[in-house]
Amino acid sequence: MTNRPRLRLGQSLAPGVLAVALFGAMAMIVLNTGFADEMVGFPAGISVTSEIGYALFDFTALQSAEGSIGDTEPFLAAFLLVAVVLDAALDAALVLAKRETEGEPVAALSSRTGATPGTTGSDQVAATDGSGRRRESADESAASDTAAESGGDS
Amino acid sequence: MDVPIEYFVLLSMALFSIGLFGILTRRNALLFLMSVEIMVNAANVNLIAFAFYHGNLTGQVFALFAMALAAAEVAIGLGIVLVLYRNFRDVDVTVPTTMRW
Amino acid sequence: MAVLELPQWTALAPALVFVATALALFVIDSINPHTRNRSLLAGTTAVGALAALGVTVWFMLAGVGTPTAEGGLGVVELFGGQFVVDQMTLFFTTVVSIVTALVAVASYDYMADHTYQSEYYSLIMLAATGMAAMAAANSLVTVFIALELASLPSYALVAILKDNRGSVEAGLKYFLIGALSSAIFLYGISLVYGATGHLQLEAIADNLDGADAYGGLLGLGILMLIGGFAYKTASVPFHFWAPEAYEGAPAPISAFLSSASKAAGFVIAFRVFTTAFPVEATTAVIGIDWTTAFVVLAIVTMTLGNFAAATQDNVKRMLAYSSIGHAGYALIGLAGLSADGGELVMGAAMMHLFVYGFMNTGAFLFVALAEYWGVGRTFEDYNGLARQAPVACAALGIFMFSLAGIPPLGGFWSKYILFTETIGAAGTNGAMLVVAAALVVNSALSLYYYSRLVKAVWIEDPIGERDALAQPIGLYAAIVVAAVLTVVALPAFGPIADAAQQAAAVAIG
Amino acid sequence: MEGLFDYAPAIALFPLAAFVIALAFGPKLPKKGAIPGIVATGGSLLLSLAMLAAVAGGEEGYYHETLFTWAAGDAAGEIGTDAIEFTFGILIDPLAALMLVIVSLVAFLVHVFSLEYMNAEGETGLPRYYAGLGLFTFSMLAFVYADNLLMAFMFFELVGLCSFLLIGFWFRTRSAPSAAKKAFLVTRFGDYFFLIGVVAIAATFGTVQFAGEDSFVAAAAAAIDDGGQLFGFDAETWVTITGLLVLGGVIGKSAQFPLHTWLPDAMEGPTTVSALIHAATMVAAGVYLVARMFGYYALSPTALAIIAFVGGFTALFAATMGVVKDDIKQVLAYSTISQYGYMMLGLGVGGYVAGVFHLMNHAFFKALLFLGSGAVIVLMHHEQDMWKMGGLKDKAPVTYYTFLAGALALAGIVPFSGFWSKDEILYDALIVGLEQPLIMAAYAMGLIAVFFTGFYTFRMVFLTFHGEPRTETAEDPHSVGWAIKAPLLVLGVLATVAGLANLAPVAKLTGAEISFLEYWLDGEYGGLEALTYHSYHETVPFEEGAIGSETTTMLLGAGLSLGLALAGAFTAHALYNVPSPTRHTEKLGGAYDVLRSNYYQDEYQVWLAEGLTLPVARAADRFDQTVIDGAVDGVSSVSLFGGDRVKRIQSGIVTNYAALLVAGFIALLIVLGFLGGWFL
Amino acid sequence: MMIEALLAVTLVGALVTFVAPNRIAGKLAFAISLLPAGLGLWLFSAFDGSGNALLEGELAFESRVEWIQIGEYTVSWFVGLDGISLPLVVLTTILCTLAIVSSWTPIDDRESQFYGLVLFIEANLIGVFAALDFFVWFIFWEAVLIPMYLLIGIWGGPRRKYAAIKFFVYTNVASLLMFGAFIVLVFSLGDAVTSFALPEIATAMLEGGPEAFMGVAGSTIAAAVFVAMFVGFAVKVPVVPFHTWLPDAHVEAPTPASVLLAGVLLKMGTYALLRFNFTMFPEQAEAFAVPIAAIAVISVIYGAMLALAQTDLKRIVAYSSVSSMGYVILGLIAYTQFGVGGATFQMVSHGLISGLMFMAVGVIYNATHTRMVTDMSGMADRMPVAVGILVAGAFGYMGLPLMSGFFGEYAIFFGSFGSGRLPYSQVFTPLAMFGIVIVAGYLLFALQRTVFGPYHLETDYDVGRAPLHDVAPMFVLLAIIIALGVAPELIFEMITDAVDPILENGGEL
Repeated sequence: MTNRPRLRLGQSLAPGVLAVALFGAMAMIVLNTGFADEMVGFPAGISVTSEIGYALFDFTALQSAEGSIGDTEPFLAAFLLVAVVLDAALDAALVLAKRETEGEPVAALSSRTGATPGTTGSDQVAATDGSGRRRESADESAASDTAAESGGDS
Repeated sequence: MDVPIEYFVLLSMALFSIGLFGILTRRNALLFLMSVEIMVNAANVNLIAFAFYHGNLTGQVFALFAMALAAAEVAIGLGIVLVLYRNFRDVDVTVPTTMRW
Repeated sequence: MAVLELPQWTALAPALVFVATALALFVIDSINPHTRNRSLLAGTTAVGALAALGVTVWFMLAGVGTPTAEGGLGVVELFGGQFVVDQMTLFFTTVVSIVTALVAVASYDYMADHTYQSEYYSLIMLAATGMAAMAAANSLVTVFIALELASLPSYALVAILKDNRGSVEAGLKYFLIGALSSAIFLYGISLVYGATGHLQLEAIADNLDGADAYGGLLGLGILMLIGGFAYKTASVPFHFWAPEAYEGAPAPISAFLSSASKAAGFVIAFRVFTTAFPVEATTAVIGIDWTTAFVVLAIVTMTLGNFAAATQDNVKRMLAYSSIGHAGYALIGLAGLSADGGELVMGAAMMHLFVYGFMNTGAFLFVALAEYWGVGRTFEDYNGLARQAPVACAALGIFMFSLAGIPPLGGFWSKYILFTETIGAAGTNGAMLVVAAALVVNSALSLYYYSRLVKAVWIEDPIGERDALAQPIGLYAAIVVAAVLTVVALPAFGPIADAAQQAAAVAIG
Repeated sequence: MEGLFDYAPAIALFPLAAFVIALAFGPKLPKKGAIPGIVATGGSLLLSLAMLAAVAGGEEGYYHETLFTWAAGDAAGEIGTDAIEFTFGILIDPLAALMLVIVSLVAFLVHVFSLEYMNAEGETGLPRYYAGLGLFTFSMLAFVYADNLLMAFMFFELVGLCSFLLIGFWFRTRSAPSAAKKAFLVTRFGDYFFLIGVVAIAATFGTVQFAGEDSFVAAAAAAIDDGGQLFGFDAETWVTITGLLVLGGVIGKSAQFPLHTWLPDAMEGPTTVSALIHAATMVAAGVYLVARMFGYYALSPTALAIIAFVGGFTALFAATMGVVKDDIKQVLAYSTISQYGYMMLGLGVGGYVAGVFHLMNHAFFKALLFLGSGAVIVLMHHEQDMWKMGGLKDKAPVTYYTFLAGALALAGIVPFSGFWSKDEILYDALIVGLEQPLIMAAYAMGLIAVFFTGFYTFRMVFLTFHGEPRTETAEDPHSVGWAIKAPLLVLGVLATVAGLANLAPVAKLTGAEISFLEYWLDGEYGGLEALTYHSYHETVPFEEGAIGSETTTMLLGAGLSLGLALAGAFTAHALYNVPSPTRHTEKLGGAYDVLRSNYYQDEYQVWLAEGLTLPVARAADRFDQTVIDGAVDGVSSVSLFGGDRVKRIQSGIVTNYAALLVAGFIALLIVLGFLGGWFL
Repeated sequence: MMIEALLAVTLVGALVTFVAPNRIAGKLAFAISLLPAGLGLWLFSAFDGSGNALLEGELAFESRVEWIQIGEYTVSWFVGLDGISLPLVVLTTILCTLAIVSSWTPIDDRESQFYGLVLFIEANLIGVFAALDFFVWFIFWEAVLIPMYLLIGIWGGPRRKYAAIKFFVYTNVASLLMFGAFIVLVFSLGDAVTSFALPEIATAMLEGGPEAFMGVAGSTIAAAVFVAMFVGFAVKVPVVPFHTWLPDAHVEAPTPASVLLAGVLLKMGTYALLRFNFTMFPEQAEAFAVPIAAIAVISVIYGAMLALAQTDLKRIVAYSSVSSMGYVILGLIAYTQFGVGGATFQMVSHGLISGLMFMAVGVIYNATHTRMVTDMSGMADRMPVAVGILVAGAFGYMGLPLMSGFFGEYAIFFGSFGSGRLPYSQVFTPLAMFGIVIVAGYLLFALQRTVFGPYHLETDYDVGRAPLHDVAPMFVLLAIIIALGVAPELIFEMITDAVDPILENGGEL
């Protein structure tokens, strides 16, 4: 049965006021700024998309006969950079999304956890488990068996 | 007769505030991502409007780049939500408070 | 003096070296996916970082970036003004490469047997590229994209310990606040574009006088830009992600974030606010001197960072708050700018970021070492470590006292020159005296919690029994190198100070 | 004769050498360090006699030499001097030569005496004892021939240290160290005023030299003549003030009225120490200092009057207390205080010769009495309570007769030395008193004290030597060897004969020049013109009256004092010279208790130290801990509490972060907006 | 060149001792410390300087090397000795050697670290007295804190952690305050000064004095800076309201550390007061003469009263240091040759005497393991030699003639009594002199209860004669004290030669 998304109201709406206040302030600013009443607009007859293309690769040489629109800045550097960004994003997303087959350790210092069962007294869990504020005894649940734990007091 | 620029700016500010409202009130991580998307698009509206206002294409080309980066961001966002779900069995952003003070 | 005349674009060599190493790591990963050969991976990464460091230092010595008037090879303008390579770029790239090298060497032990080691190192390299690009960015476009390039891999790096609750939670919060801040930053860029019609920093500066009608709009835009920089440098009010992120992330990554990405955040802030919005021109437009915003930010960040750190009982979280405190100190660099220059105060801030870079990395790497030993996380768990690991604890002592600014360590120079220049700047702008007072109060408080850690390690007796502590090569090497750098920074502070002050003069001039 | 003066430093250095030898090699020496002590003091005695001869024989008859510059610098003196030099130097003039002989003689005799008194009893720590004696003699001799006030002060304090060490010799007991501490602290309190005096004189006159043309006395006289202002006071009042400040030290050291309480407690030390230090030499240091700078005091009549009055009052005050004491050494202690009161009276009325004469005599007969009491104590196996003695007359004839000679001298019975000097003091006081009511009061008190002196002296003699032995130890006392008898005999002879030095009344009656001491101190045989008796006499501003002619007043005074002394002796004879005397003094009732507890001076001073200063100190300490320390800790706890509160805003929930982030942004926006005029 | 040699020898010695095995660390450290002691004495004999280092005096062993350029001010490594600093350097070397010898008995764990830290402190102390550039001086001034913190913290008594952190933060905050004040002064001197060299700043101060800075008139700035620096140094001296760290630090510190703390660290405060406040600010010193004199007198009397109320021997000696330092302040404010010269002499003499007293109390503590006056009595019975020296030291403290304490105090009293520039000096001096009575009171009171009387000890240790190597250093100190007492001209001549220039511009002789 579909559970239609219900708007969970209640105390969580209070912060919304901040957004409205921000909008009010920004609107005041806009009303106060003296915009020129008409737009400069683009010269007719030049296809904007081709201009975007030339600006993208800074091809002033291939510009069409009637010259470019305004003084658009070259974006070649941005283009190269965004390529690297997308590659990085892909790589990062894959790392996060990929499901490890059983037994592949993803915990830090995992070699240490296996190798030194002997370190009593201190939680040999992966070092950076955000061990919860309620500091139980030393044998706090190791992060690796996440199944049981329900996480922080929700 | 073109539409005066104030309307475009007000529209974009409204969109921006709606996105912000979404972030502040909803507790679902995916909705958080959607709200951020709205805020980015608000910025794009602004860019396009001002591009036309100033008569140069910088704004438009940059809007393209903004969209690309928004997409990259969402990709990683979804990755993070996936890992969140695997660990906390829930996508509610207010659940993980193991580290505070 | 350059032996061989290199083409113009090679000025971006450091960033290119980083990208090349990242791609090399991809190739290694594709040849042997999920490789466990950590020495190859960490080695390539470290070599890449050191190569970038080498190139940068070579450029600085060769005079790339120093204006021809002062006998340099001139400031290199690339891609039609989108990138610029000058003293400041090279100065911050050195910081980024040093920290990256240290983190890479440390991760050799820390991330041993981790499934996604190759991706881990490639993401570090990509983030480093982003930071190098940020150092060189000269237009809001390249700034934004470089910022994203630095942030996106960091989100993944923080959450890379996928089955560790802390790491995931840290990644989540870091991502959410990061996404929100980049959206605000983008909106700020659009408003600035709206007011000036340009995104290239010099172009914005030229169009400022034309934008006097849009005072409010430009002001709001600038404020949002400040928000974006505040997020990257973890300054109040955009700092909320920092404590969790640094505590939850793997320790080398916390070091990487709190040293390298903070420095990168500052370089774009310096770049944008000295090139695009010179003080007197912008004040004419937006009616208020933006340095007041930075004065407020600096004081609040310093105070919050130090006061919150004083009563922590988790060491890593204390270091996180102390890093926020140091962001406050660096903000003074911007708060002290004034109509007639003030490059000295910015130079002092840059010096501080340089020395802070390896002090702070060292401290976090010690925490990594402690996690490697599995001794626990709180001050009591650290009690009496010096009895078993005197060298590492001596290094920790050096880092702590240097962060506190006590001679005879490098941190002294950076803090006290910053203090001197703050008072110097107070000559013209009275608010700086309040900042100086805040600096005194906060560094006094920082003495307390830094020495608390030294007390725990050197003075207290261990609470439980502890068997011999292993000595991982990678972590030890990184910590010792960082300690040596901190100690050597005191006598060898001359060149650092000159480089920073020249860079600041060029950026403002 | 001139060459002899070059050996002057040796006088002091011999005992110093003895001190070092005793301290370093004492335990290994045969008599535990006694021999070097005896040899050293003997050497000093011979050299002092040589100095006496040199002063008498030499053509200008004095020796003033600066040995060593201690510190020099430029300092703006009040009278315009711009540099000052603090030096160690030697000044031997008739007065100093005389005192050198007295000190070294008594020291020598005491060293011989302690051979038997201390060594025989098998005392432990003897090297420390002899070292202390050596150091004491060194400092005393150096003090005697110091040529400037600062050097005098330095050795004045060193002498105080030695008295601390020697009183506390038997430190294992509880009472000796506390007596030593009390002695040092009371004298230190006096020295505090003395130091202010020294600093004031140095700062005013730019010099501290006693003699020579640049002495501070000459400078003071010059300042008074040209009537300038010194530190805001006119010259004479300033001289008086500084004089009285130095007098503070004198009163402390010579145990005069307010600061006398330490001397009776000082009897805790060995009797030989009491004999040397608390009878002959150290206590005399104060009076000797007044004599040494008498020119300075002569310039201010008020200072002299105060000295005289304090002297007179102390004489009577101490004498009354001596009457009720049962311990033989206590009686002698109070008698010393009283006798020094006389000397102060003598000097106070301008009777310079009389004062010095009584100083000399007293040194001999009081040393004799103390050594005698030491002998008695040895006889009585260390018993000091007179009511347990009696009848020792025939068991120790030598001790008895020497002790009797000393007693007669102390009481001031005619042929013995005590009479001549005490009578001369009273005579001088009388002739000045006739003109000055204050001095007359002092004279009266001095006169009454003669009666009490006679009484307690002979009470002591009768209780100890006469009557039936009251305990079995008194039956067969411990025998006494020659090391004790020899010094007693020497001092006995001196006590009887010393009077001949200055038979002033006889000289006046017969006109014969037999007042040798007067000529000696008057510079007949040599000495600095400024330091002679006649020059002092001219400066002393007191006129002298007379009853009838001068001789009648002299005879009247002498008769009166002799009569009183005899009366005192006779009453003691009547009450105590019976086979088994009873405690007559109890009959005094209330007065007895007051006298017994020394007019509650001790309680008052102990209360001042324990009752007042200690609680104030503890209150200061509590204040210091709570308020000042509290403030410091308060600051740190406030900042830590602040830190704890600030930490709380990091609640862990992302939406809160976003909300706070936006709130912060809006706040910044509104602030800048209003300042920048964005919203208008 | 010689000062660098001295510093190098001590620092290298410290490092060598750090790594030496614990067994031989004590003997090795002693051997090493003989070098600086020998060098110090050689410096003393070969001293050819004249006049005051800050007022165009001719320096001995001077060397100056440019180090760092901060804005238009150059910081240079500038060291040199004059009549004031040389005796203090010699005092430091001698006291450190003797402190090392006297710590052979009490220190029995982590000896190599202990001796390493002691030598490190010695290097810094020499640096403080020899440095003539403000930054170099400040580096040595602050660098003393870390080793002393660790010394008190690791080898201290029961409440050592509280005492260590209180000492650390208290003195550090004071130095920060003083640093800020001095920087304001340097900036307000404008272009009359182009470096941080103290002589240059002193001449600039005496000629023109500060112009307006931050809109505040030059004279008010000079007065404000004078007061701030006086307070900054007063904490170190310590002067009464700021003295509460001293007793805790002294009581909890191990004996050798408190010998150094009382012997030399207190002198840094008075030395700095002489070098900065009383050389550079003659008019302000005269303007504030009465309040400072009042503070000095209060310090003397109040300190002595506090000492009277203590029952712990070490606290008694600690509080008496407060009272002796009060004398020094009185001497300095008198501005006469005997006053200021006497104060400098008193610094050296108090260093020797309080060092001796602490060693003696330490020797007694080694045997009885208690310092409580109520716990023991009759120590003279069992430890005659050590007690003998303690009594001698106590009398030295009371200012017994023929010991150095007397000359120090007498010169100060004489100097301040006749001082033309201190109003009511005839009232202040006698009040201050009353201290000598109270000192005698509480010292004898303490001696009587602990040392004299029948033998009794609460703690069950059998007390025997103190070993030779504990007593030998005390004999050496006693010999020096008596030598200086009998012939103060040994160093007084040199001191007055260095003090005269200060008085010339300060007023009449």
